[in-house]
Amino acid sequence: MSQLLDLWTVLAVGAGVFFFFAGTVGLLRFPDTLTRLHALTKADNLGLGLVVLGLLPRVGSPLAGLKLICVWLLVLLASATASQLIARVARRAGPPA
Amino acid sequence: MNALPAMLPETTTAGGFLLVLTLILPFVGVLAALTLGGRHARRVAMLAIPLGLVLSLAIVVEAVQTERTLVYLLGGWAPPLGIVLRADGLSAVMLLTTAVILLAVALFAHADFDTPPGTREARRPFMFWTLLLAMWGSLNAVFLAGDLFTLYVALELLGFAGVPLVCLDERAETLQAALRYLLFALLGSVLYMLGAVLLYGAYGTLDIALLAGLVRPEPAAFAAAALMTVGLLAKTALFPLHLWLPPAHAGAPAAASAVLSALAVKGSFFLVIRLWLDVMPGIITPAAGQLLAAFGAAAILVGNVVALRQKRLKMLIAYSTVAQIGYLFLMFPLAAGLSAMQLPNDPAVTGGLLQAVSHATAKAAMFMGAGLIYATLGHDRIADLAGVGRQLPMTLLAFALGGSALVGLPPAGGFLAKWLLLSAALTTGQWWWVVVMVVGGLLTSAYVFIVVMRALVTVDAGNTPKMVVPRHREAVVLALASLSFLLGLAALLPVDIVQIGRPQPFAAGLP
Amino acid sequence: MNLALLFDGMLVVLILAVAVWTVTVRDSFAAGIGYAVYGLLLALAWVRLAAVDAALTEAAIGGGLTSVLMIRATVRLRAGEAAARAATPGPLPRLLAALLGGSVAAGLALVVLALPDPAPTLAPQVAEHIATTGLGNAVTAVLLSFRAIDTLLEAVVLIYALIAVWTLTPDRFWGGRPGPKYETDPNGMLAYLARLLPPIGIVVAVYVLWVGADLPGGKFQAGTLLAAMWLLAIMAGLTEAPPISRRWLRGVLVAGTVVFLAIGFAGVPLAGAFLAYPEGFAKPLIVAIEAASMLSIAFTLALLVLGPPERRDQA
Amino acid sequence: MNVPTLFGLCGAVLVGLGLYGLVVSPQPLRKILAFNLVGSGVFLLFGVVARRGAALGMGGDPVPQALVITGIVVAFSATALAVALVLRLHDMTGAATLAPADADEPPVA
Repeated sequence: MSQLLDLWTVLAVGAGVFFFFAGTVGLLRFPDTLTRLHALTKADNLGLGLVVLGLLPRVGSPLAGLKLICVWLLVLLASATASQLIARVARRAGPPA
Repeated sequence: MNALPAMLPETTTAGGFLLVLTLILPFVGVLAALTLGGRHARRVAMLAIPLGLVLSLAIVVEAVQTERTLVYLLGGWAPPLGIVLRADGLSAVMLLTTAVILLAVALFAHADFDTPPGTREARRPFMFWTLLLAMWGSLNAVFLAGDLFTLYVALELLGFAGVPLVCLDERAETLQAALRYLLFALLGSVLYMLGAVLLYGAYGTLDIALLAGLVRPEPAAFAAAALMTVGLLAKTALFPLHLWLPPAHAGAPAAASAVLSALAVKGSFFLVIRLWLDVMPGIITPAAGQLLAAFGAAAILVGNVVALRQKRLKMLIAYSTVAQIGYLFLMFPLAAGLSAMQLPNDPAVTGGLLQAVSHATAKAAMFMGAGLIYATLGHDRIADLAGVGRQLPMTLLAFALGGSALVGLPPAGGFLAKWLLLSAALTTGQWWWVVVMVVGGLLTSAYVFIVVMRALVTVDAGNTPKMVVPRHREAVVLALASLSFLLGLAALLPVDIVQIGRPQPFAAGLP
Repeated sequence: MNLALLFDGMLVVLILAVAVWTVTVRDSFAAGIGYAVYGLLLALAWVRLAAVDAALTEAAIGGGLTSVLMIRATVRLRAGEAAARAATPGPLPRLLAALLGGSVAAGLALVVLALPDPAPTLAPQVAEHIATTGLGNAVTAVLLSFRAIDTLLEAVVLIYALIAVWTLTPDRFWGGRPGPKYETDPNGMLAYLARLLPPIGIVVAVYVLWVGADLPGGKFQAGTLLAAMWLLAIMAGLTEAPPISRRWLRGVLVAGTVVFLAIGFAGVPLAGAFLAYPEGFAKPLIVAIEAASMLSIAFTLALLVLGPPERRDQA
Repeated sequence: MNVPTLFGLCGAVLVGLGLYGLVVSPQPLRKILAFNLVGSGVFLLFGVVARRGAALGMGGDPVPQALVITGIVVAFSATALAVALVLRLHDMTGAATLAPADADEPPVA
């Protein structure tokens, strides 16, 4: 059982890290603000979510697990808002000449 | 493992609670002024400052009677875990000086910083009185704290109180001066803090008395001494780190300039004394003392020469501060020299501190005098001072007395200070400092003379004053200047207050 | 162990790289962003140094509030940016500055390498006396019992800084409201966030304050959180910064220090010294001080970020 | 090389880097940022001192850890004041440097 949980952690965190990596590459390589945002929000939220899911079986108490999930939700909320604000500014400024 | 020296743990002494009251009173004043607001700020200040004067007098009396350092263990915790407040002779003298000067400044500024009728709260008066209390609180913390980190916080307080005093008047140049002052102050305190960090890393305590017994000549201690000294010099405006001072001090309102020039720079200077004489006397080499005094000598010469070339009275007085700060640093090689000769270093230490007190009183009087001249004439151009002697006789007399105190004519405090320093220089064979002091004195007398002569010229034409200054404001300035002029009589006192609680001469010094 | 060292090595390289970028990048706005990243990385370093309290403070204040302050300022200074860049010193001053910085860094590195082993520490003394405070968090015990005067003076520092900032108010705006009036879409995303987040933030802040007695946390971290929530509501246009002349505001600003002083002086007759706590009552008194200070700290920090009043108080 | 020493060296470099920035940046805002770098380097060194003093189950000497918290708050206050000054100066003169008065004088430090 514990080996199964270990395997789950390795897989989930590994996948999360992959999404982080992909998001970072996207941030650096994509041509304009909107596509970069796309890379960031999609990949980061998924990445963080997978990391949290992977760590969940390893926490000591249900409270600690709840805290982890709260962290994920708060980050989702904050990054959604921030990207929306950035996107609005980018749209108002128009596409780069 | 934690090799603290085998000394008896300190305990709270009789009168120790006075230190707590002296430390907290100004802060309570700041809080009260902020909460009550408006014209209450001035009332709070006028109430708290005399009370503080009484407290500091009580501390001096207690120290003289018991002939030992007053100590208070905060929270009942002894160092190294806890923090103590200590008041030795040096602290007691500085506390008293601060209270006296603040009282004079408060009386002088009473009319200037009045909330206009019909307003509940006006920025300038409200902030002036609050900041005056704030400055006082930070100085008291500097003089009383026995812990290097508490002193760091106190230094920051000093900067936060001083910077806004500089730009009380909304002008671009005062804001610029304030910004530069702040940057220097921040750089100074961060370097000081870095030194304290290294000392804790090496010795595991921040308490001054414990460190004194632990510090050994090794890299951490040398680095700490260098960093802390440079940081404090930037805050004290010792040449060549002095450039922020003249515009900052000259641009402030007269009462604020008086506080800044007389007291604010003395806070960091006081810490240099603490550091060099109390925390790490064993590792300060004679060459370091000579170097510090060389900067002091350069400050004396450059400051005085530049002062001579100023066209505005307030700038002249501000540059004179640069020079007078230089004198303060002559005490270090002399004290080290005396210690090296197995002689008590009292003359140098007392001389240095007396110079600080003498300059504080004289300079506060001179800045306030310049403020009255500005108010009367509507300008402070030195070339156009004619007629001031007739309009403001007491102020001019005060200026002359303060000037003679700076020059060092007997019986001024400056005379006694320079006498002690000169004799220490001759005893230790360091004649070059004698030359510096004599040349500096000549230059100082030149610009004091020029100002007084210009002001004594009478004009027949109808030179109507912009504003008639009430006599009592002149009287305050004259009283402070006279105090400075008569300070030399301190030599007649039965005890040398400064020496109370100082380590025995032979324990310190070189091996 | 080696894996840990590898991780730490990468972290150090990253921190230094971001720091270099922050100093050298041409655009000040970018430097502000860089500093935010730097603050967060530094918070990681604090975790690696087993100083979680410091990590929380660094993340909240260094990474959070300082960056907000900086980024807001760079936006306002945009206009003068090009002119300022032209004043960049030439190669020789830069070389001298590099020599200065380099030699200080080298000297410090030598001192770090020469620090005594075993290191002197006060941890045993703290462990010996912490029982008298009833606290589980040694850092809180140091801040509020052994070295309470530092914490008291620090509260005064915050008040001094706010007084200093307010001194910069233009005379015509004295008593007015700090910061610009934020107009945002009341149905927009930011307003939505500003309605949703503060209740959560307040709960978290109270939690951080409460556990601070025994676990990492305390009034600074909690106060910063509250300040952030308030700033969010202000910047989303949901509420306005209060006029600085308000009595209640002044009262809240000094409340923490007043409570601290009152309990400190009560210690003189009850516990034998200023800032001492009567036996058995240390923990509740400390929590009381922390709770009052949290509010004062929150308001002071937020007002420090907002700066001096910039407009009259229209009722 | 152990972990505290590594971060200690990092702190030393940060102090040096910050001092460099303090001297060469013409904009006061960048000087303030550099000052914050110096400050955080100093605090990091203090954290290293704390970590080295770990004993009796404590991950570090709590005294320096507590002082760092105080220090961070003090540094923030200083930054807030400095930024307010810069902005006020800018509003009044439109200047974004200390240059006019600096022209004939050496820079800070």
